[in-house]
Amino acid sequence: QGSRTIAVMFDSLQSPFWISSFDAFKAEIAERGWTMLENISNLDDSRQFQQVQSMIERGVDGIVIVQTDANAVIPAIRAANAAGIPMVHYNRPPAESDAKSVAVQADNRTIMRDTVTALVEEAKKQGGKYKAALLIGDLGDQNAIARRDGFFDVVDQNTDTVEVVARIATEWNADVAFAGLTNALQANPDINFLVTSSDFLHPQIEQALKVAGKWHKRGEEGHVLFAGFDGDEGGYARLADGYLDAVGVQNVFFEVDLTLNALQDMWDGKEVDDLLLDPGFVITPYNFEEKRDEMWGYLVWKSQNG
Amino acid sequence: MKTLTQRLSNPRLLDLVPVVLMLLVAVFFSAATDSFATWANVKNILLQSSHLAILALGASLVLLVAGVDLSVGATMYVAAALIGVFMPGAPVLIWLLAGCGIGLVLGAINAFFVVRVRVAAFIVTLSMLFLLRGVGLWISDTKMVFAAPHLLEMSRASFLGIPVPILLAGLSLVFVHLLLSGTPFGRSVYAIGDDPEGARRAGIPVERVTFMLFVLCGGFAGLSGVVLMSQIAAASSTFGQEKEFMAIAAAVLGGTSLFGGRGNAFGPVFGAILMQTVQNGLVLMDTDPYLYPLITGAVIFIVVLIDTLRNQLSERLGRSPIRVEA
Amino acid sequence: MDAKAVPLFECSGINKSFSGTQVLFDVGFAIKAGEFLGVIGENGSGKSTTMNIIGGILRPDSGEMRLNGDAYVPTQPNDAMEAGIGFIHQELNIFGNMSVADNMMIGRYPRRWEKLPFINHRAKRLATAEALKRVGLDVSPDAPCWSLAPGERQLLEIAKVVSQNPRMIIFDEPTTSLTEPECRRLFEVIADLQAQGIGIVYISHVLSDVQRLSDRIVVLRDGHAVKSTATRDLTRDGIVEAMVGRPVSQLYPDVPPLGERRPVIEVQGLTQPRVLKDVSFSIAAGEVLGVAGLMGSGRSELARILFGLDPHDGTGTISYEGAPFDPSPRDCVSKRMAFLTEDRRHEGLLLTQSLTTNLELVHLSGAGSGAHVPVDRKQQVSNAEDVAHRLRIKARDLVRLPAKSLSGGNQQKVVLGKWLVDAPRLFILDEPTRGIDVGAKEEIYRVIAELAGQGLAVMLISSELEELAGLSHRIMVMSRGMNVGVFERQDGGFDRAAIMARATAADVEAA
Amino acid sequence: MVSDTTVPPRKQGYRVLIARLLSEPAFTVIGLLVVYTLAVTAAVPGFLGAGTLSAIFISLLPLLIAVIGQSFVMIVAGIDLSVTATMGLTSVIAGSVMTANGGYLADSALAVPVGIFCFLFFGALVGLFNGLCVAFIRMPPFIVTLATMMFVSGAAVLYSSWHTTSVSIGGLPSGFTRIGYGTIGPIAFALILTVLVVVAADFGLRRTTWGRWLFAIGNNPTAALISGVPVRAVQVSAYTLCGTCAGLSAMIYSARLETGTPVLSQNLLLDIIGSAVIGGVSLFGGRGSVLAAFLGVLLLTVIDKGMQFIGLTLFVVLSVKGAIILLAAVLDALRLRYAEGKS
Ligand SMILES: Nc1ncnc2c1ncn2[C@@H]1O[C@H](COP(=O)(O)OP(=O)(O)OP(=O)(O)O)[C@@H](O)[C@H]1O
Ligand SMILES: Nc1ncnc2c1ncn2[C@@H]1O[C@H](COP(=O)(O)OP(=O)(O)OP(=O)(O)O)[C@@H](O)[C@H]1O
Ligand SMILES: [Mg+2]
Ligand SMILES: [Mg+2]
Repeated sequence: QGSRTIAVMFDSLQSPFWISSFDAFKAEIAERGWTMLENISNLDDSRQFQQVQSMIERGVDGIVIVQTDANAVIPAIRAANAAGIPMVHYNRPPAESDAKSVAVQADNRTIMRDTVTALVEEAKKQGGKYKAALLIGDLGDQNAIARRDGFFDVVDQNTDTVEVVARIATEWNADVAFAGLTNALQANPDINFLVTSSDFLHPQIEQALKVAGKWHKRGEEGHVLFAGFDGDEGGYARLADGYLDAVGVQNVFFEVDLTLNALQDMWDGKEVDDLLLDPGFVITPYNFEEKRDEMWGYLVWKSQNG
Repeated sequence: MKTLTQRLSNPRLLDLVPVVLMLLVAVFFSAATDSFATWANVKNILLQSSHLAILALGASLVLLVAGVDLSVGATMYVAAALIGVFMPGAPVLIWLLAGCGIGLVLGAINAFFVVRVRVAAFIVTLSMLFLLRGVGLWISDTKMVFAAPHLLEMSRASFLGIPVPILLAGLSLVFVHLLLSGTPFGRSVYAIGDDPEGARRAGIPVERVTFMLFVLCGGFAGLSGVVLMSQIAAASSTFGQEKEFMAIAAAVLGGTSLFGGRGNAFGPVFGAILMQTVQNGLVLMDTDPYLYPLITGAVIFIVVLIDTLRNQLSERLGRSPIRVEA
Repeated sequence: MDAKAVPLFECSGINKSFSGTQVLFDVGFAIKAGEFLGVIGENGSGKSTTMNIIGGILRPDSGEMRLNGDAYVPTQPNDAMEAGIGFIHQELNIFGNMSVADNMMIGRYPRRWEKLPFINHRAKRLATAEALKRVGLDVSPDAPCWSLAPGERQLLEIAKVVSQNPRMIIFDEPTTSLTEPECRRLFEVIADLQAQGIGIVYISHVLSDVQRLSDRIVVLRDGHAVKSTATRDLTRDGIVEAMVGRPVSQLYPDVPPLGERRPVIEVQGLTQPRVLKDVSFSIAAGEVLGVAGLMGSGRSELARILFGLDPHDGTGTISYEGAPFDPSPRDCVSKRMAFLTEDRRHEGLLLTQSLTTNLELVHLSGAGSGAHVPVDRKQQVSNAEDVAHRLRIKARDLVRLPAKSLSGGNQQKVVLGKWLVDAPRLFILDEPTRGIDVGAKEEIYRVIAELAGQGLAVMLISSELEELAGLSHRIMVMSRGMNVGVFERQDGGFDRAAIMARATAADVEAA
Repeated sequence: MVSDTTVPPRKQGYRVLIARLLSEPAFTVIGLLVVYTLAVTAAVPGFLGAGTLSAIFISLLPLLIAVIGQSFVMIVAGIDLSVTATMGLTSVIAGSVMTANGGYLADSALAVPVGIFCFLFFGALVGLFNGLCVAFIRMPPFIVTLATMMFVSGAAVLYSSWHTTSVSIGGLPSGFTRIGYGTIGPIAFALILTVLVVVAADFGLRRTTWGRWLFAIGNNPTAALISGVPVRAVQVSAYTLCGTCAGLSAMIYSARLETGTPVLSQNLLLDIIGSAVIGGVSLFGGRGSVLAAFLGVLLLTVIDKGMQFIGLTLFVVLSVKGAIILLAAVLDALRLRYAEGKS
């Protein structure tokens, strides 16, 4: 097969999840002997659309896109359709439309639901009433919204165990998250149930909990039940160290492979499903040993720490 | 003897209006939540506003000569990334000094273009905003840069009973206050802000002073970057983003004029604390996160509105009257 | 050589061009210790430029300067000060946002500790109070400068320079915002300085002052020093002719007689707290009403209220052309009222815009104009040319040159000129000839008289009694916000002593 | 080539021409554009194709409208930081009206006209509010519009959360989305719209009394007031028009994205102000033109497009963009100094 040029278009490289994904694409595309053109829209819908147009004009063979917005990406899909260039959405599906493309997705809401369920079960096991805080992502980001909804799906069913006392807007911004959590701990020193919508906020959370004197391992007095999302190296390390109780993991390498295979299949004229699911999984201390090899953060962590 | 109305219409009394506002905000939150009016929370607010206060102090120096520095947020990022990547193990003091030093150098680049090449400050610093963010991403390889553990300890530590970040902000405040009110350099800043041509005629080295102000602004930005990083443990690719607007807003909230010549060292610190207080109060009240930007925007608006009216009033009252009644 | 023979200051062969246009040609003069040298010339003849070169603000293209016989090459304002040359600029250098003491001591603060850059605020205040006393200015060192009246600012500036003990002082039109008593005070100070052997270079358009005080006079015309002669050898007409290049025999035109009185504006019991008290007067078509008064007597405030620039929330009525009238600038303009402000730089001109743009502005905002109305460019240029011709505005290019490149006098003519594009019915003139040369003054007087002759009502505010007496039909005297008397022209003149007495009397009573 | 000595008059004319060119503010921007385009073409030969050029042109239209609006405000020595927030707000409001997924006027014939009205009306409304605060209360524009920006962008996110479970509002009717890329005859609809705005703005600025008033106020508001200019009304009009232009621009963007989104072009603020300034609209008031706005927009769009074409990494994109803006400004400063020295 001849050399292929692929446009990889991300909307940002804000968190380790995206950076690892991006690096994985780079590596995998090089592995397959293709060429990669990159474009990052910096969370700007219109710019991303223009970038897609530019890539179409450049005559790329395939487009991998992390769109900023599920609706706003539709004209871009149409443009790619019109040019006969296959397009795959990485990690986020587009809104419903007549435009043809393939999406690879981790079901954020479900994974978050499972994660919080695991945490609630832990809480029930230990007994007592829990005061919960949620770090919400950017309210303009669909994944953040889905994770928030997954959280509330569970806690709203378990009001007898968990009472939500703080919803902290982070805007996906580390210092906002830090200040927000610190303030929340100030208002509710008895918070003992904490969920973050992304693992990339762990350093800030650790710092805030330390300031509040609440950074304790599982089993120690004063431990805060704590769940993360994404499964990055920071999440892995804290899980391994015993500070985290559950992490909802999306499988980066699996999703990247799915994405590129889909492109290859479309070039080969094979039928590809519209939606390719990464089921994801929840990793907890109970399934740590068996699951950690599937956790991308562990692999990153291993490569960084020898 | 002055009559009561004369005393009340003393324009200096009006200067207290922002303080009254602050008190109102504080009283409101204290009534609304139990945890607001606690010593721990006050410390907490001060801790969280220290990096912004430092940043706003620098920004206001430039505003005083009717300049503006939009690159402070990007400067914070570059300073944090450079040190975090290349010398993570350095002692705390070196972190702080290096942060300042990097900021001073970047500030000098701004200053060079503004003063020597005579390009408008807005556009120089706007392009530096893009450029430096790009450089920061390059240095960090777009990855998150972590602060070393001893830096984190520093941000949690106290010196003479004062938490270190607050102490650093306090020292910055003292430095700027002494500079502005106590030195010939500082006084010439006000002259330049009022009328640069006139200042030149009066023999003030306008270029040199303006240059120094941009350099200092950069230095404060670098310091602020290190302080913030020490508090939030890491610098991601959005570190410091949009801080330039926050810093300017804080300075203006504290009564610094965007047109130069008016403002002091306490204003920006006050503004930073006010903004942080609102954020803090909203979280303590567990307000719907959707409402944060609305309320913050509204509070800034109201404070500036009142400040504008106050200025107009004090100008009217302060204008020496023609003595109609003998 | 005898030390006495070496002049205190001497310059020669000074040339200077601004972007290709030469404005100074081989200018030179000398001044001895204790001498009073008057420098006069038309607007734009290069007086300020010459002094800016001496003061280190501009660099000459060529030429040399000597101070006590030594070469003197200033590169910045501080060099001049250090060499002992004080400079009181035409445009004031007062920073409104700072205190009197800061303005006084800026650039040479007393230090608290020898080696450290910290200001000794106490010493600063003391030194300021001392310096203020020397010029007889009674304000607190801590007062913010924006609260000072123009005259007080001028005195502050003078006090600042004098307190630096220079060997020579350049005064560039120092009396433009001073009133009589302040002028007298200033002249006393100058005499005192002269007696100490300080050389005085004095630029002014008030020829009588220059003639009375100076030992020698240098006349500049179009950048050439055309005359440098002992004052006693010169007559007034001779000076004027040297300046303008033509004889100006009669400065003030004949005041046209008033016909039937048809009031254009009538003011009844106008009162504004803290500013005006019970002011009543009227001005008829064709009448020039002079307004005399000391600084701070409320003349400008009255004018600004009449034009809707300052709020009027007190009592009293204004009626204009027979109808009651609540003024706002826009109404005033559309009703053909005109207002020449005291402060041309800040309130009169669009400094960076062309003369045409400046001159067309009132026309474009006047009666029958609206936002949507297309601008007839050609018409505007020809209007501008008309006015420039009528007022003899000296400018190389009406369309491209910005107003700030004009000399002070010509700038004033532009501000005046924009009101003349559409014939106004009431013209309020606040110090219309401040800083303007005799030639231009004569022209402006001619225009005022001409317009009055055509039925324009004029309210003329001026601190030069001479000027008021020469042009007015009646003179209203104001003091502390009140109308303290109206004087009628009798036998072709006014009783100036009585007017002065009335203007100052109330103040004396109050004190 | 003819030697200098043989035809001295020609050389003279040449000199004059250069001096003329240098005194032209557009000179720097056009020069940079040419150099940059050649450089990118050298890297990616396809760049200079007619397809790309027309794509650049079509894609810059909504930005141009927003920048023209901003120019009005900058000419009266103001600034409007709230434009992008306004764009987001109008986008979600109009979206909530038109969307087939439960919009107020879903499937009604009125949906599109009312939607378009919403863009203009709410844009104007925010502008009006800014204008009133600046003109009548005399608050500093920078901070008023900063506060408006925070408030309005928060309101936009909040509003859209009432109408959709995702972030943005899709399902806009095709009658509306045609505004984005549809054509009337051979000419793009957006182009017609933009040309109308450009012509009207240029006429307004250069040929009408209103234009003169804007410049006069930008130069010296007090002098303008005394000369009878209705200063406050004109200031309000400038801000209102700026808001309206933002709405119009949002309309084209939304139509192109077929989406009403609260974060529409939220990162465009610095581009908008930057384009105006690079083109030569003064931040201190009194200077600006539609041509300046166009040149600034063109330069920034071409820079972006070129780097997209090459497919550069984010940090290179940001650095190059910053460097070119700075270069443009520096060259312009040098040009000015040179021109002043020569004339
Ligand atoms: N910075 C400048 N740039 C260009 N031209 C200038 C500049 N300063 C002065 N000129 C020109 O130089 C000439 C001399 O101006 P100058 O200010 O010296 O006049 P002047 O004699 O002081 O007049 P006036 O009595 O009005 O103050 C004028 O034609 C003026 O337009
Ligand atoms: N002696 C004074 N005491 C207090 N305020 C004064 C005094 N003199 C002037 N002012 C202030 O200075 C300003 C100038 O006053 P105004 O212009 O009305 O006086 P004027 O009679 O027009 O004199 P002139 O125009 O010569 O300065 C006013 O704002 C007034 O409040
Ligand atoms: Mg002069
Ligand atoms: Mg006056």
